[in-house]
Amino acid sequence: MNFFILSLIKVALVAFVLLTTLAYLQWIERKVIAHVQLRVGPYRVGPHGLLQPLADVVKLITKEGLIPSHVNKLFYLMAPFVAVTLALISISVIPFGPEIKIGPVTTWMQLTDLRIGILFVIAVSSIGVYGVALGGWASNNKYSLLGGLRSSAQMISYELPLALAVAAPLLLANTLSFREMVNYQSGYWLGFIPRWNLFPEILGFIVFMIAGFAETNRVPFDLPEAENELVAGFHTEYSSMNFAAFFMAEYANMVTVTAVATLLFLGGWQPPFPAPYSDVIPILVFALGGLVALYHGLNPARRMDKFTLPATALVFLGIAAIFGLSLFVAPLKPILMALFWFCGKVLVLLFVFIWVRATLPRFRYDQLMRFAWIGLFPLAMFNLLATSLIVALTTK
Amino acid sequence: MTALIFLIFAGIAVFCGVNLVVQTHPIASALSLIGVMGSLAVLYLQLGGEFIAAAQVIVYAGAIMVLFVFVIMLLNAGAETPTFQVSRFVKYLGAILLAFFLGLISFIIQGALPKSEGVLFGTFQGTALDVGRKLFTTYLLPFEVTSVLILIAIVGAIVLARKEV
Amino acid sequence: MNLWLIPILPLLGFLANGLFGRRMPKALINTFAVGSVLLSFAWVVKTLFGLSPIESKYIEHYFTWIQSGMLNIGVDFAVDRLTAVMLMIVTGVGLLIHIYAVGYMEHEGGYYRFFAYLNLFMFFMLVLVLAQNYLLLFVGWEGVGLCSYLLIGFYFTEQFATTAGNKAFIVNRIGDFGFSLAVFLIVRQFGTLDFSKVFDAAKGMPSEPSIGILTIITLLLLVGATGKSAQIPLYVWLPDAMAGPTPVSALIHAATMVTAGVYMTARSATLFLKAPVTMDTVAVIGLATAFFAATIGLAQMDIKKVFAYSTVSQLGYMFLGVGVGAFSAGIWHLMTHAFFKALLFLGAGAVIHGLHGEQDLRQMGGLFKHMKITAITLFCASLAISGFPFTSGFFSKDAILVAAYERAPWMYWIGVLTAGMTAFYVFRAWFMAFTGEYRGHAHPHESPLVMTGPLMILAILSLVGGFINVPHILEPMFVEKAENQSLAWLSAGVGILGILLAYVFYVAKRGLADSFAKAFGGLYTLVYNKYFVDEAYDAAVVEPLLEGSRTVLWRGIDAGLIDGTVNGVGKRSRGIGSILRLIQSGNIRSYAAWVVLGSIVLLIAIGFAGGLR
Amino acid sequence: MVPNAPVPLSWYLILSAILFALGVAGFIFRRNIITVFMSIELMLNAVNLSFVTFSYQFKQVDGHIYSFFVMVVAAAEAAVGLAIILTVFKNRATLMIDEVNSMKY
Repeated sequence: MNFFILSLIKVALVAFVLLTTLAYLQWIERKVIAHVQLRVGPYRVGPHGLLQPLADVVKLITKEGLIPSHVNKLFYLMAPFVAVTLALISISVIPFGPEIKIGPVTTWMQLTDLRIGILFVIAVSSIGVYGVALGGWASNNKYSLLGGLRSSAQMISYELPLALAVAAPLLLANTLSFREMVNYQSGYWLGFIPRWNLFPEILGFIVFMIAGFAETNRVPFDLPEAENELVAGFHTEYSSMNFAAFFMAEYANMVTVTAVATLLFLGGWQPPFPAPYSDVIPILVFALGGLVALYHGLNPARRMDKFTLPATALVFLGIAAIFGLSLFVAPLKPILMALFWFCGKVLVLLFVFIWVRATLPRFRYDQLMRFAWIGLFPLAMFNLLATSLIVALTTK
Repeated sequence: MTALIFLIFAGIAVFCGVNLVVQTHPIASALSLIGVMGSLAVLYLQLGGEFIAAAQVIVYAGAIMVLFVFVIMLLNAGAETPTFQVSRFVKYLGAILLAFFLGLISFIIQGALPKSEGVLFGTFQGTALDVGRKLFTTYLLPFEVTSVLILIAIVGAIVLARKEV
Repeated sequence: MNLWLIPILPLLGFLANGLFGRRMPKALINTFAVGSVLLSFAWVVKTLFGLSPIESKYIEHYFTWIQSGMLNIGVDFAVDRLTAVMLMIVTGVGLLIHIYAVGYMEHEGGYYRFFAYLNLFMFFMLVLVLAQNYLLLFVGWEGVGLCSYLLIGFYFTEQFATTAGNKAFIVNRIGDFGFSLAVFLIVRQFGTLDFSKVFDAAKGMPSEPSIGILTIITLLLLVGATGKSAQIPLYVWLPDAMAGPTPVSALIHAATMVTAGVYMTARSATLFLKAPVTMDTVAVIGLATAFFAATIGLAQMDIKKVFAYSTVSQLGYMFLGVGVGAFSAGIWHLMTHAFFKALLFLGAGAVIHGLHGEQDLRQMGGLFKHMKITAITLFCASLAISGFPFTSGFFSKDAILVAAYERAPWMYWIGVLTAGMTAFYVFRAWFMAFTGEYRGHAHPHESPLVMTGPLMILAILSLVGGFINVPHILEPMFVEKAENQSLAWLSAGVGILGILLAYVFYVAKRGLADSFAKAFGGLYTLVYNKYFVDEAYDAAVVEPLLEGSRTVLWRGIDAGLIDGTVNGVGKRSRGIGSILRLIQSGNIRSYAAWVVLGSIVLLIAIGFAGGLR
Repeated sequence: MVPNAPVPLSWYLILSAILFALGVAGFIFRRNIITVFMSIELMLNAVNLSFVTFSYQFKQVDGHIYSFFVMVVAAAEAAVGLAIILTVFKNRATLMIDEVNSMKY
């Protein structure tokens, strides 16, 4: 199994999983925001709106992508392309699990590991600005130009605190590759507290998350495509597939940011408790999920629930059984465990993203910029200095 | 493998370079410059300059060129209208002359350099660790001086570009 | 025996008068000036008696003045018989002249200044005499030159005084130039300047038949001597030096300074003996000067000029003596000359003082009854100088003439002829001044005792001086020449003949002199105008020098060359600037082109210079 | 040229020379200030390439550090240069080099 075929398989697997999660992320976001605002969210298309993302994709593809005449055609088309590609590139560096053996092949649950992995991600995110900037400029109207400028200015300003926040854990782990970073975070203090960077770098984590919000133009900082002020910001002129591209780019960025956050601060695929106890938790979680769904299925609030809820309960219990089974099947256990913990952490952080979008109001532009340079940047700098002081004093 | 990658990205770099000079609209030349920088980053990786490749992308493509794109967008500079129409003959002559000149230079460089061994990806890794160690030991003074330089540049830029209140 | 006290006392006198003279009354100035010389004289006497039979040289070293490489020059004084004689002359005659000057300078302006310079002169002369190496001697040598300049130019308000001062100083400098070259050669040859070391080394060297290193050194020393002691080529300054007050002429230009040359020659006798060529030149120069000056003296009308030329002539005698090897005779004549020449000058001073500044012999006459003492003392001096038997002049001059005869008979006969002339012009002056009726219109009066006192002492000395047998005193240093009585009497006879002739010309037949003058018209005017030597020097040296520096140096080089280049550079750079200005076209692209062009040229240059490997 | 064979070092330098020549051409022939400015950045990049090439040849990291400093200086220069361009545009409302020639003699 030479290198090409193996990496092709891995790429296909990761691409499929990533694209579906992007689509369903859209669904999760709409359901969560709806339930936060005490409304139901999409539930017509498919059970509980599960097929809604599919419907959206079909809509966007079939819609007629009209290209306005006054637009600078080349850059107009290039902008969404650039935004999407750059957003998706950085997934290639992110490790999902430890080294695993499947049959004759032993490989890492990771597309590739660069010795400068973290720098690579930062580099890609810093180039991401061009997609937005060009989009704004190419569509050749005042609002999109202003939107493009503001969002790129915002992304640049928050790139600095992001980089500084990332630098702090680097000092601790003294490495630039994700794999070594996660290995550094294995092991436990006092037996049960996991050695995650989160605990020594709590300030770094907060700054990283906030900068992450800004980097992906998410709610508190999503002024540029705020509907009420700038119509749709830089992607006002875009229709169908290009518009979908920008949307997908945004969610891909979100996933990237959360993945990097888990790898740097939450110990990647390291379970929070030592091995024997942590193996049980996935089983418990899915079993619990299945029972809840079963209980609601038995006294349904709505007509269709009688059938859909028991079905989900069945799925959840099945997964719990698989996890239980994997305890005994040696090769399977590390894969499932790693995947469970990694995806669990990422989903938690995504939930935070969506949760923040549902609750926090929007920043005004000057508040946003001032917060970056006067609030976040000094904090990140202070955190970096503190960490480097501790590192300098402790290491010989 | 290395040669293939070199040929590809060298081709891209040269193409973007020519594009930069030939294009009338500044935004086009800005993007072609970014193309050059990207391909150079790859070549740096080949030459073992990991940290420099990342730095190139982050600093050059990610920060400086953004400044350029910003200024071009803000000033909304139109395409350059060539004031003097250079006759077609002169263009070709210029091209030939340029080609000859480059040939001469490559011959000289070829002659000048000792028959050193070729470049293979991975033979020399200038990791961030080595660069960092050397940067903060032997090159500490230039490091501090450049930081002062940047400070001066920042202050200068602000003062120059500030709107007269 | 701390010899240093001898020169230091006059120096203290100089400092006292020089610094505070303005505010001190005349009496206090006198005590300081005369007192210091008196004490110095007393100390000389004490030391000479202390050392009494000065068999060997007594040296005292004070401190090392110059220590560089192998050259080591110390400030050290030495006394031997020669120095003893010189010390006695300098301090003794100096003291008398100081006393006389008190009276003479009574109502002259700048009283303290005069005595300050006089004391300074005494200090330098004593340093010169006591010096134990050439450099210290040279210090004294220069010092006396300076003081003579200051004192000649004492009446600095008068034009002729200042020009005379300049002339004296410049001519002396020429002589000093020769002297310093000699000193350099001595250093190169012997590696030291100390007299004893140099002479010991010189003794070992063979005497040089033709021009050798020693001959050159001695010739250069001779040049210095001629400058200082006013011999043939460089004597022109002495007659003009009469512009200074008379005591100055007496002290400096008769007794002490002018004899420095002779003393130096005597001091470096061992060097001169090794160079017979130089000895002959010294003798010839001496004789020529003596004869030449004597002829000029015949026709002078100014009393001080007559005595000035007589000094030059007598110095010629001394050099003749030294030249023929009779060093002791030369020194002897130096001593006796100091006595009677000082007396002659002081007497003349008394006469001028009496006539309130009148110096022309034609305005004098018949002063005998007004100034008896001056007349008599001057008469004794005249007898001495003309070599009247048993006077001091007789002994010393004949010793020289006898030695000259041994060397070469023709020298003796010219010497005798000059002696005759000397006698003639001295008595001519005496008769014109003191006999006949008074032709001037001032009313002469006798000088006060403070002036006539020294005159009387000097008169006694000039009559009796001859019996101080100097050759006998200097016997251990210089071999003594045999005495030859017949020649001595012959020259004395010629002297008396000269006196009678003068009597006939100026007393018996008063008109005879004038008729003679008319008879030899051309010759007379030639002699009267001092053979137009001054005019010749002016034409030959001074004018071309001044003219040359004005046209060639000032106009040619300074204005033309230097200013030319400076202004030229300025103009040229402005020209280039205006050309370069065109490059600033304001067009950024042209700048860019220039930048690229420059770098390409640079690259090519490096390529060729470095050479592509 | 088997794709996997090592690339002779001189090729990188030749590429650097070509890029530099292009930069110089742009620097001289273009009239828009920003484009001129960008061709200068191109020249700087060409220099960086030769730095890294030589550091590869001598197997030392110094070349990287030099190119790092070149980047820093280029950043500072870009900042100030663009500020100047802005002010020039504000005062002269033009970006054409030839119209900005008041520094005449």
